[in-house]
Amino acid sequence: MSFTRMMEGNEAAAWGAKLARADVVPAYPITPQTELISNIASLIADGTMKTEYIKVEGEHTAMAAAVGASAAGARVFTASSSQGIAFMDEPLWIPPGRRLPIVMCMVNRSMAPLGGLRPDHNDSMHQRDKGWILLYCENSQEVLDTILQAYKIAENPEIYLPVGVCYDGYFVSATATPTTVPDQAKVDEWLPPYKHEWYDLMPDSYKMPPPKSFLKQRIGVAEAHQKAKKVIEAVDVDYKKHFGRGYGGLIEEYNCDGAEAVLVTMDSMTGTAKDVIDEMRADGKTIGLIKLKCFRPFPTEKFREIAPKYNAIGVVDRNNSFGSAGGGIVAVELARALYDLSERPVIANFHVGLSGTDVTMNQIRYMADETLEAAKKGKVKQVVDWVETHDLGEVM
Amino acid sequence: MSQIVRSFAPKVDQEKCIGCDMCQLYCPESTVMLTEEKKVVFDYRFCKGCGVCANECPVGAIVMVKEGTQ
Amino acid sequence: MNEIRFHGMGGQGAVMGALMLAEAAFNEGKYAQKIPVYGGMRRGGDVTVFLRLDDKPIRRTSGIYEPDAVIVLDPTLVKHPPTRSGLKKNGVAIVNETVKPDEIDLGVPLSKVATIDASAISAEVFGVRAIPIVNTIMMGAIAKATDWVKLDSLFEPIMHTFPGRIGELNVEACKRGYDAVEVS
Amino acid sequence: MYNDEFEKYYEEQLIQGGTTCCPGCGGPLFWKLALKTLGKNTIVYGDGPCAMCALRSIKIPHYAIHFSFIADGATGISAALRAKGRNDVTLVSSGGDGASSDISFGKISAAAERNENMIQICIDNEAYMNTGIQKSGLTPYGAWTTTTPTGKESNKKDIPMIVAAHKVPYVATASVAYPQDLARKLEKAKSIDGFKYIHTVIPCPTGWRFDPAKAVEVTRLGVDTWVNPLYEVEAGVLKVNRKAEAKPVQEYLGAQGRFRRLSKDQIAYVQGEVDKKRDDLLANDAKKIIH
Repeated sequence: MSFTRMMEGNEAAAWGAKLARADVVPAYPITPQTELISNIASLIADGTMKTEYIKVEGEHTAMAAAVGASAAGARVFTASSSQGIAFMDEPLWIPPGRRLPIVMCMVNRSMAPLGGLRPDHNDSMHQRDKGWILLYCENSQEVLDTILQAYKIAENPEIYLPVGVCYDGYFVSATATPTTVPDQAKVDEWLPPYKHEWYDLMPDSYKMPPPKSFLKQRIGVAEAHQKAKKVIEAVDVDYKKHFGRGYGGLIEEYNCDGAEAVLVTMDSMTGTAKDVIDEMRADGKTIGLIKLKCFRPFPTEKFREIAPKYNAIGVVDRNNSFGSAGGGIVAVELARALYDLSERPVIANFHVGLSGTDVTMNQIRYMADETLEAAKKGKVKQVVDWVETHDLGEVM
Repeated sequence: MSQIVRSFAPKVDQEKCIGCDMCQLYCPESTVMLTEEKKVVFDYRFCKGCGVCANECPVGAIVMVKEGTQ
Repeated sequence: MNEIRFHGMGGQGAVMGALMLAEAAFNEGKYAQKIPVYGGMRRGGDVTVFLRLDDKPIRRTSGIYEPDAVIVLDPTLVKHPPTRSGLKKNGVAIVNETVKPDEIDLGVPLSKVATIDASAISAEVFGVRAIPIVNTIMMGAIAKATDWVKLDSLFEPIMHTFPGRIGELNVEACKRGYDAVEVS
Repeated sequence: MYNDEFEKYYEEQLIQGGTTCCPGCGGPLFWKLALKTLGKNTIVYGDGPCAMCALRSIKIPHYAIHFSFIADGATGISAALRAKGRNDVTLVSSGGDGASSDISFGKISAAAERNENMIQICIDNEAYMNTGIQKSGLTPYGAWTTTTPTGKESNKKDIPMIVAAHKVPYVATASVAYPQDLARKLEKAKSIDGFKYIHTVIPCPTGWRFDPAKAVEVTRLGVDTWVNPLYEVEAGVLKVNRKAEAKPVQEYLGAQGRFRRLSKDQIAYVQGEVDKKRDDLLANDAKKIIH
């Protein structure tokens, strides 16, 4: 039966894997993903979850085992963070090219050196060029729901791509909020068992996709990403119909009516931003919020459709792309997406929350105000604003 | 399948052959076969002319000859 | 929204205590959120936990810089600057201390101060430890000193977290905290 | 001529003639011999770069990622087989010497530690041959490679014994020059649950510098000189399978160009090492060596 209780993001993720009936979970522990896999181990130990949990000796093997299991017809779930994802870099290239619908939680944590245990988005965002679909979640409930959606998206024969379900370490992974675990039977009805139409490794029914040229394989992945945009939106709508919760598919526009400027946020900071935007709206400031739920495929068309409504877009990048064309990863992507529009807003760009520092209410107020000013002036003060260098109070 | 290029090809003297099967057993490319009549035949489409069959033949019934003269 | 900050040391159970308190509030029909701030999974070192209670869903995930209340799990942390940082005027403080409530100084006038010698109770209930486990004792004290949760609501989360004998010990500790706390 | 007969023959052999391997390569020979025993109800995972060329030609399910992926994907397949309740399928994981002893050594160790239900095979041609003959952890002492132009200065890792030390149920060395012994060992490995390891030194005419025609002969010499002895460790008990009197190592070394630079002293050193190993094996024959 469905039940609701206080649940940390990592526990919600474990329940997501359980409800999806993941057959195989190869995983290696790393903070802050650890509680996810220990929760899975507990669910297996108490008989709640039936899965083959492989305690591998490193992340490289975790993803390689995931590839083997997925090709052999098992639904696979795995998870990692930070340096672990980096150690997995080589095998992470395999599932998109081989078109294996593996779902992996990327529990965001900053990268070495000098990164702490707490999040920024560089670990998952650096997977952007490999062909993984990347979805970002705001809280425990969204993590659970997104894992179920991820399998539905990944296993669509039009898509067959792996999905990274990303969420902030600590701010989501260890943060407990009320979370509803849907009824297993209802999930089973919505998410049918996994069967790959291209692969079958069993000797009596062996089947492999015919070899393709490198170019054709790459074009195939690119086309699948293009198709995935529609599928991601449709799956979210369908999920909402069945379970009553949706997240906007690719992006979620929040309090955007009549706004002259918007902030673009991702992940856990979005919840904080929603509170700030409401306050600012009450003060008569015309600022709205766009939550970027799906970073890969990048919702280019969606942004092109809505961008002309605004005079400025303030992109909050919780990542670095050193020496880039200008600012953080999302800002650069968005600039390309809007480049050939005849009328386009100015793009303000902010770096904040790096190496797990808190994204505070004051910081969001500051970024919103700066974006509004850019909207009025039609230009930004600086290409990228390192928000944490300003003293905005809110220290402990 | 890549194009097979070879300088030498195996040739069997059926008179000398004792049908012992060593050539078939050790051929790395599985291109030597003993027919039901115990006749040694080669699949020249795929034989690479390595000469293992000739080397392993206990009675010297297989010789490597210039490609095209087998 | 009621924003509460827990200050403890690794091993005292601040994170779990805040979670159990959140669960108790949730079971009473409130919305709750717990965000822990700590380093690795080691003992010792300071631990901060943010707890929010509200009648409507809680969305923000930022830290609590101007708390309505602080819960101090160890006497040494009273003078610790982060404990005092941003505490609201007329806020609430519940402190593991041997002194009377009116002797507690957190730098601002407070509407309510409660003190309890949780370390001593912990030694009696759980035995003497280098880092005393005080979370469930403090929870009992909180239940008496504030209207955040009822004492009875705490028992289910405790038994759920620690099934069996350990849970019973912790329920006892919680009740002892409830009985022993002194409120100004 | 005989094309149809050969097509039928390849189906039965479970391997297609004409792989992309070098003439005289032991890789396709190994797979031809092995598949005869392993049979159709088998999944082969992984590669060994050179032997990968042979794997592309096999006619049973096989799945390879690439070079640095040894034992790991098979672990996933093994879990998938358990999840599907398929205990009738034999799972084989293969790797070359470089993968098994260097870059993926930890993966084999971990799979052994987890006692994954698979037959892990090391197809050892004693150097990174696919990249053009570079030294690996399994290149023998004194061997020329492009990265050891004056001969390798250190010894070969004893991977079979290292794996045996993991207390896995079965470890064996085997050779394509002794097909019956090889078949028996694979048969045994198939019948045992858990992690089985089979190490086979296969000939590489290109990298070892000898006439491809001598491929089997040189490999046989490797066994007969006790450079690559045949033994098995079952449930910790050692059994030496071929106890014939040793031929001098010079016969084996002298047959290969890669050992051409070895001095008399070095050859004596190799002989000494081989003698010690042989004495050790024979002294412990039929004894429990892993407790």
